[in-house]
Amino acid sequence: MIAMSSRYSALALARHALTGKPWARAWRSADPKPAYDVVIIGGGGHGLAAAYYLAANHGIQRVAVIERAYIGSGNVGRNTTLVRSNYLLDGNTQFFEHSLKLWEGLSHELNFNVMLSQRGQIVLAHGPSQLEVLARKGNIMRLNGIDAELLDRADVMRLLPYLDYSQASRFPIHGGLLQRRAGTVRHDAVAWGYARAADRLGVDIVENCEVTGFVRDGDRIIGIETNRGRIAAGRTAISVAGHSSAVAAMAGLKVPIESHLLQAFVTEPIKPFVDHVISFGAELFYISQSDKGGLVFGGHIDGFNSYTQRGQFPKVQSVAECAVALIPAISRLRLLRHWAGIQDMTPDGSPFIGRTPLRNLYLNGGWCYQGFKATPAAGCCLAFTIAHDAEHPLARHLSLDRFERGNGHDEYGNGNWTYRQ
Amino acid sequence: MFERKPLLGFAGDTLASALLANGLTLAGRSFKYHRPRGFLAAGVEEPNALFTLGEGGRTTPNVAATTTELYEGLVARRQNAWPSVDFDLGAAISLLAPLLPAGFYYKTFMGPRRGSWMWYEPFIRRAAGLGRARHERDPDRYETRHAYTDVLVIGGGPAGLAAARAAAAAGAAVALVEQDSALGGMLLAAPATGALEDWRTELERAVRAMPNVEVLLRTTACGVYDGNTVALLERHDHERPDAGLGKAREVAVTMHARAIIYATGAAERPLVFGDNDRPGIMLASAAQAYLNRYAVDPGRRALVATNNDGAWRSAIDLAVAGIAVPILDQRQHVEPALQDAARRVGIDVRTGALVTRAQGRRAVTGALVAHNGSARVEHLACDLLCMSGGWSPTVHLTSHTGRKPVYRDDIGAFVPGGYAPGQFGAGAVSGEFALSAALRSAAEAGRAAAHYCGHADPIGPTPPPQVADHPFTLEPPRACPRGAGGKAFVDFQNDVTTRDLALAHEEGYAAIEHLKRYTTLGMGTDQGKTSNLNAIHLMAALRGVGIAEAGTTTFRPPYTPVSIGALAGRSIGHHFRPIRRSPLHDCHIANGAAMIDAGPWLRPWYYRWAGGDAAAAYVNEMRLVRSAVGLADISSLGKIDVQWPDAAEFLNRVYVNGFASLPAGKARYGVMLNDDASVLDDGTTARFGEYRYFMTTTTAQAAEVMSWLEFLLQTAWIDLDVQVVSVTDEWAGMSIAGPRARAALALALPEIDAADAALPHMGAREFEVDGVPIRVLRLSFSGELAYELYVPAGYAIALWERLLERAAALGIRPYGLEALASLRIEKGHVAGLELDHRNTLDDLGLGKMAARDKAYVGRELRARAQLQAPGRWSLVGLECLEPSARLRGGAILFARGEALAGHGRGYVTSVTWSTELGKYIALGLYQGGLRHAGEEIVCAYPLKNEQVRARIVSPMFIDPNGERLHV
Amino acid sequence: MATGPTGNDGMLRIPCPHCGERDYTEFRYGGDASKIRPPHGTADARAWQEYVFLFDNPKGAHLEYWQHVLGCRQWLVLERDTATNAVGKAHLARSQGSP
Amino acid sequence: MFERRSPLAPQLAGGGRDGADGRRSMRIGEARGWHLIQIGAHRRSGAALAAAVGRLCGCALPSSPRIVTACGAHRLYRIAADQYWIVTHDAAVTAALARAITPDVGASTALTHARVRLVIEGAAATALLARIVPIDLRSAALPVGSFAQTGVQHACVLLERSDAQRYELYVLRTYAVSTWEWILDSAMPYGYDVHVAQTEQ
Ligand SMILES: Cc1cc2nc3c(=O)[nH]c(=O)nc-3n(C[C@H](O)[C@H](O)[C@H](O)COP(=O)(O)OP(=O)(O)OC[C@H]3O[C@@H](n4cnc5c(N)ncnc54)[C@H](O)[C@@H]3O)c2cc1C
Ligand SMILES: NC(=O)c1ccc[n+]([C@@H]2O[C@H](COP(=O)([O-])OP(=O)(O)OC[C@H]3O[C@@H](n4cnc5c(N)ncnc54)[C@H](O)[C@@H]3O)[C@@H](O)[C@H]2O)c1
Ligand SMILES: Cc1cc2nc3c(=O)[nH]c(=O)nc-3n(C[C@H](O)[C@H](O)[C@H](O)COP(=O)(O)O)c2cc1C
Ligand SMILES: [Zn+2]
Repeated sequence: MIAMSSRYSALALARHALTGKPWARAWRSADPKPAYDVVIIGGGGHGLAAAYYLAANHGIQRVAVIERAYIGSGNVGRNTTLVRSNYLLDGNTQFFEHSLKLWEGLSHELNFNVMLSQRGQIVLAHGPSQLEVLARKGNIMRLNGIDAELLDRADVMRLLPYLDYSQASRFPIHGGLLQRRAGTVRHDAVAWGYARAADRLGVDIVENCEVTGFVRDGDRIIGIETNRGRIAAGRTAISVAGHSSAVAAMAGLKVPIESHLLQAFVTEPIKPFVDHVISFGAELFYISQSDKGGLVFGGHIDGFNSYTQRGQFPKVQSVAECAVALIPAISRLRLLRHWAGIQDMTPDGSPFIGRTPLRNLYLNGGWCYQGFKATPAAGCCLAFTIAHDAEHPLARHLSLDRFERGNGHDEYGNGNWTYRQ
Repeated sequence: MFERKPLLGFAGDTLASALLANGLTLAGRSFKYHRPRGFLAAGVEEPNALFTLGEGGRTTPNVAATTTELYEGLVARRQNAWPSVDFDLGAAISLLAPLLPAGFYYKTFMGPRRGSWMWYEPFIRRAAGLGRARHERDPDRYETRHAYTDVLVIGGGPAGLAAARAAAAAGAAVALVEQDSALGGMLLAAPATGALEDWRTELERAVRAMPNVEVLLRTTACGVYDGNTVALLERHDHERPDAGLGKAREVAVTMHARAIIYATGAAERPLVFGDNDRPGIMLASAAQAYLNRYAVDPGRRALVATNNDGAWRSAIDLAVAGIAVPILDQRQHVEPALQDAARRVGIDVRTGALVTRAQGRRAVTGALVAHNGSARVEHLACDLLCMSGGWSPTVHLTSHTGRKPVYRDDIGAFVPGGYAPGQFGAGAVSGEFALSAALRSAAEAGRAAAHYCGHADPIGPTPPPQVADHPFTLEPPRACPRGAGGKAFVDFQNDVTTRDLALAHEEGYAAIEHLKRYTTLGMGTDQGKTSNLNAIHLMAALRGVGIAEAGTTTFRPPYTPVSIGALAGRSIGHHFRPIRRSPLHDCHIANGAAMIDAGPWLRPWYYRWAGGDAAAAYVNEMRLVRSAVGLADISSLGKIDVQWPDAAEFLNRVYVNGFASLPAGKARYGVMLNDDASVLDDGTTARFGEYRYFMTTTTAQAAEVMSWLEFLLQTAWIDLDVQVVSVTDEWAGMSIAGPRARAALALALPEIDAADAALPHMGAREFEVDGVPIRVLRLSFSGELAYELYVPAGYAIALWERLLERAAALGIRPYGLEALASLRIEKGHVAGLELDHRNTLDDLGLGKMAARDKAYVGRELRARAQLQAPGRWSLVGLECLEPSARLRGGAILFARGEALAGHGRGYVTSVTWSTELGKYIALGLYQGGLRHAGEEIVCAYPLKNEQVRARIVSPMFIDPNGERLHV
Repeated sequence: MATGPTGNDGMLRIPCPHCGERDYTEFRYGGDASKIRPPHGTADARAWQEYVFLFDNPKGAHLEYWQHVLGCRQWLVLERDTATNAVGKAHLARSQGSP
Repeated sequence: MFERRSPLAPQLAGGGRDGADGRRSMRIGEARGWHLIQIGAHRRSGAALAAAVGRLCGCALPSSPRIVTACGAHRLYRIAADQYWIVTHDAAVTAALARAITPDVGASTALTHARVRLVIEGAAATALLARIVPIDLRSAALPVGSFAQTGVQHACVLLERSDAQRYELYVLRTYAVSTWEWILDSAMPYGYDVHVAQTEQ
């Protein structure tokens, strides 16, 4: 799909090294045109993927991705990069497995190494009943053709010898659930890889262009207003991660979303130390090691609505406590940087992909903690929805009106959070 | 010890100065190309000289030698090289450099097959990473604490000292933090004797003498957070931390300041020219610091290359110390006074001279110098090349709360883009590079900060410094001419060169954030302290835009890396989270209980009297309860005292079932919903008096329920006069259950009339025994005749012991959580695994409880279509049909003969061996629920390749009519 | 935003009307306080849906509930700017009237 | 007779330990023999409650949310707008209050057993507390005779400063052992003696 001349390969690297021939731009820096068939708001992983799939799968190429800053400036470039398909609920299991399958072919498809590292994710259980809950999930995975292994304490000790198995540990490790195909993906590469591939198919990637409003004709959206002028659009999709409410509000829509801060952390780079993705069972905490060598970890949201994109210190401390509780040796390692992303949170923890009450306006948002792993599938489903003005079969359960019907999709069993954090 | 060889240094030395004093200039190997590297800086900005310190569990990788204070017994090793830094095979990678430009990995390692990256990745991972960490437990102690002050001054340079003094003089309480081991900042690099040093000492003495100033050395302000909250890291490595004595290695301080003064100074930048990374090439200010502060000759034959006035000071000091110094200033025009001053000390002054390339490999041996307006390239020999590309104010902290720094042309650097309320800048950080101006700004900041805290009147002005200083000028850095050869490093630690910048530009990664992410520039342990600004300058030039437009990347905490141990403090091991213990805890231990975590609680899982492990013990405990009488601790239940006239109405609103008519002396089981109709909790509430109720909640939801009730009363139903008080800690609870429960009570507590008439099923009464109130609720979770006894917690052990002792003849013994949970399964009572927020009242078979004739929380949304749909999964009982197999929690249910794939028709929630029925039984949810009663189904557990046949039955496995409750 | 009762602009230090200014970690967050809960017994499913599931989620001034769980246990209504985290005034939720 | 037990009974056996400098710069212990009742007024009963308290305790209800009202054997704390704690070592008073505070007067809840009262005193007491509570302990913010409700290790606590270097903490009973161990751990660098005060007020 990508012209030979600009293909990436070891050979191409050698050729460029020897000849000094310049590389092509990864994507053109496009100025907005007056009109497009489809405009996608938000140059994150999802928006770029949707643009790519619109062009690649549906042959729609008069497409623009409108990004207010630089592509990848949102959560796709600041998340903890976990991908997995260990999901329990009907709908989710298939959706995330579809996503993982797409990840497995993505570097080839995009001709851009997104560094999918299937190093395996282990979710820990700290007591028998927690292990039963994991077992239920593992069984569902197996029944859906997804790899899953139940681990007892001895298995976990063999795989992760550096966890705290001592008497001192507050929440002893009882066992876990392993998905070997789960792992990490290089976050920035996802944005760039999709952008480059979409660009090659004619998609305009417009950076530094902020959407400020919608152009409406009755109950139909026919374009957007931006700080670089009005752009007419046959169909428009909102895919702006933590800002879904704000952009939807420009169209007069109120959505079941709050914006919260989620922090992420990285240590100084060290030689290989943690070879899996590990999820603590006692609290929300997960850790893996980036290819560059930093231990990357994260925890819970900070716990109050905010658009500040920076976290608070108490959360830094409680996340560090989890880190040491899990891996005592990490105490000696040093935190290099921590940052935050603005994340849509929904009442049931599940996202929305689909149509909105306004015609020709589509929403992909509400991704909570899980949008990165969903990127290929979300892009794929959003593209389908835009192309067919219909929900993708894999995303039917993610409709915007599900709460009206009582169809909440609470994967984690956390319950509604109207008054609690 | 340095690499197993002893090394001598002086007090006050850093590892870097000691190594330099010992003639060691090769500090390590670079990240990617394994190039030999020396010491670039003398402080926190050091990108190269990273060492691994300590041994065993104290191994700490990636520590900058320039910030490591020497102490007796320090063990240090160089890293990222094999077999050694002096002879590093990894250096061969340099030969491949052209193949490995920035981001090369995005372009390759994709073949031959899908997933091939998994083959390459281990090599990349091993090559990446700097030092090696150990898996051993860190033996050191860390602490955290909170501190409050009026004015926090960050930085103990001249500006910080002056600001602290001014603020304190105005009456404010001041905390002054300095990351270094000494106060003085840049002045520490000035000659160790002379007027300036005298003035500094005097200022330091004056500040330290003020009673309202607290000086914290070796304390770094790592991050500034909302609310003028600053995270500080106090370090004590130099004091030989000793966990056994309680001496912490590091303390993370949460400092709550009214006002903050940033006096964080500025850091010098390198120049960018070919092979500018050779050992022996260092920042001019660093050379000056090694010379003056540490009395180490960083070289014998120096060259000073600069584009600004700052480095002239360094050159003069070097010359005065007898080190030959030509100074090469790229500017054609340099202040004549400065030139004269330099010439006076014998410096060979050359203006319009640009270093284009360094020479030497493992140490610098010289430089090629181009002269303005001439094609001539001169070669100058040296063993020390000092460079200065200008000064970057340390704007990291001021940026942490989201204020982007702004560019100032006159100093060629970014300064804070404003300050949050109550925050002020002083000295070099605000772009005041001349000492006198820095001090003026500091005095002003000090006064303003004190004023902000409500201290108005300065006691007296700070004496002005008697120091000569120069206005500061600079020429923006120039890109080194193309074709000069060598690699010109911009980011030393991550081996990012000008070629990488050009490549990023060519490929469109030209936005400053894309540049960073594509090349990893500024992402190392030094966070680009020496590289960011050069990169911005160079990229702006490539793009042909102004520097302000190019912008900076985002500064994030921590300012310098922080041990994760320090952040965790004492919240480690069993202190990770507090443990909640029942008032009966000590009894359980004495009674041989195996304890288990239940949220924050530790609860008795099973007792060793009944068996050696849970599986063996719980069935014996069940048998005891079914056949005789057992005693269980239920103190962890949430308990809420509900009082006042509107209490009945209140309860009637929060429970789905009616409570308005609950008479005094009775208890009732109730279920609460959330607004969205999901089940919040279940429990019983007893009425003890006209206006007094005693509510119990589940252990898990106790805090949630309490907050929820308060929320409703304080925000929505403020017209209701109801008081709720948590009494979970006041009352201990125990359940005495079994056919002999009444007999046991009669033996142990004859004062209590537990006759059926006095205390019928669901009866609730208060008694007093020996002056101690005891609340008795005749409720049963197990299905047997049972009483819940509540007693003020201090008497719990006495009551428990009395019950066990006096009823011993009836065979009474304690039983644990596992048996408690199993007994209720036999009775079909739902609990934690069923109440998982996804299941509705109706799913749990409790729909009938909901009153039709009154409103209750969650009623409206409960009526939503999907929640009432016929095919929902609802509560069933399951009995195992295979004698040799067991049911398992988490098994997935399928109809008989159906293909075992997908999500099935339900799942098993809770399983037990039924002592009554002699088989495994379970609760589960199944599509259509009890409409399928009697059907045989399959419980699939593919994780263990198991399929077990079971039958759907009523979840009330035993005594469906509740006869046992009424014995 | 207005300054808190302590005269500090008190970002994420919450001025509890009862206990004084405290770290936000002593509190439990309760979400948007500008929404009006339908009166008990309101038999209008639509109203409940909007109340429970829909949010303005503004970037800017926000009225929100916090409970001082480690202090006086009172639910407060706090003014905070979600774009800056700057904290304004707080009043007890049960004392009616806006801050 | 039922024996009343402190959850710290086993903990209080140990005699303390030396700090890093070989000294013991604090006493940490439990004060026993007191009673706690929480009383509250509803919207219309403020005056009646005040009257009842005046009659039985001989003092007015405190109006300050921070200053402890000490009167005779009783100490009164205003813990929320219309909620008070009365701590006394006169059990008759709590019993009388419980009787006197009928629903038209307010409500009372016995909480004697719900809390454990720890006493920390000595030169390092303030430094130790800075390690375990997040509040401002400077004497302007927490003067002698005042109190604050705050958290230790995520559990609520009422902290009273009864002297410049003396603090009393009412911690939740079920967390008491955990809190106790936490405090001793935090006190390691300073050294401490452990003591029990039977009827200390
Ligand atoms: C710290 C953190 C860790 C996470 N960890 C994981 C994880 O491990 N695994 C996982 O699966 N998920 C994770 N997530 C979630 C995941 O990152 C997000 O759900 C996902 O990236 C969201 O989709 P996106 O990539 O399209 O969003 P983004 O990258 O945020 O894209 C949205 C884009 O919209 C743009 N935009 C916003 N408003 C406008 C406007 N008005 N006009 C134009 N453009 C606009 C933004 O600038 C942004 O670039 C994490 C999130 C965070 C914050
Ligand atoms: N001539 C030049 O080119 C030039 C350039 C810049 C500065 N200066 C000189 O520098 C001096 C400026 O004084 P100043 O006080 O502003 O700066 P300074 O550099 O002397 O002091 C800043 C101090 O802050 C400390 N610090 C920085 N960040 C910290 C943190 N996060 N936590 C704790 N400590 C931290 C540093 O260790 C340092 O001691 C003047 O003497 C001025 O003349 C000269
Ligand atoms: C998986 C991952 C690994 C990261 N590793 C590093 C790192 O090694 N060094 C670093 O400085 N930043 C690292 N970052 C953080 C980024 O520098 C940056 O903070 C993050 O992308 C958020 O952007 P912002 O800080 O510009 O808002 C990493 C980020 C992610 C998502
Ligand atoms: Zn309060």
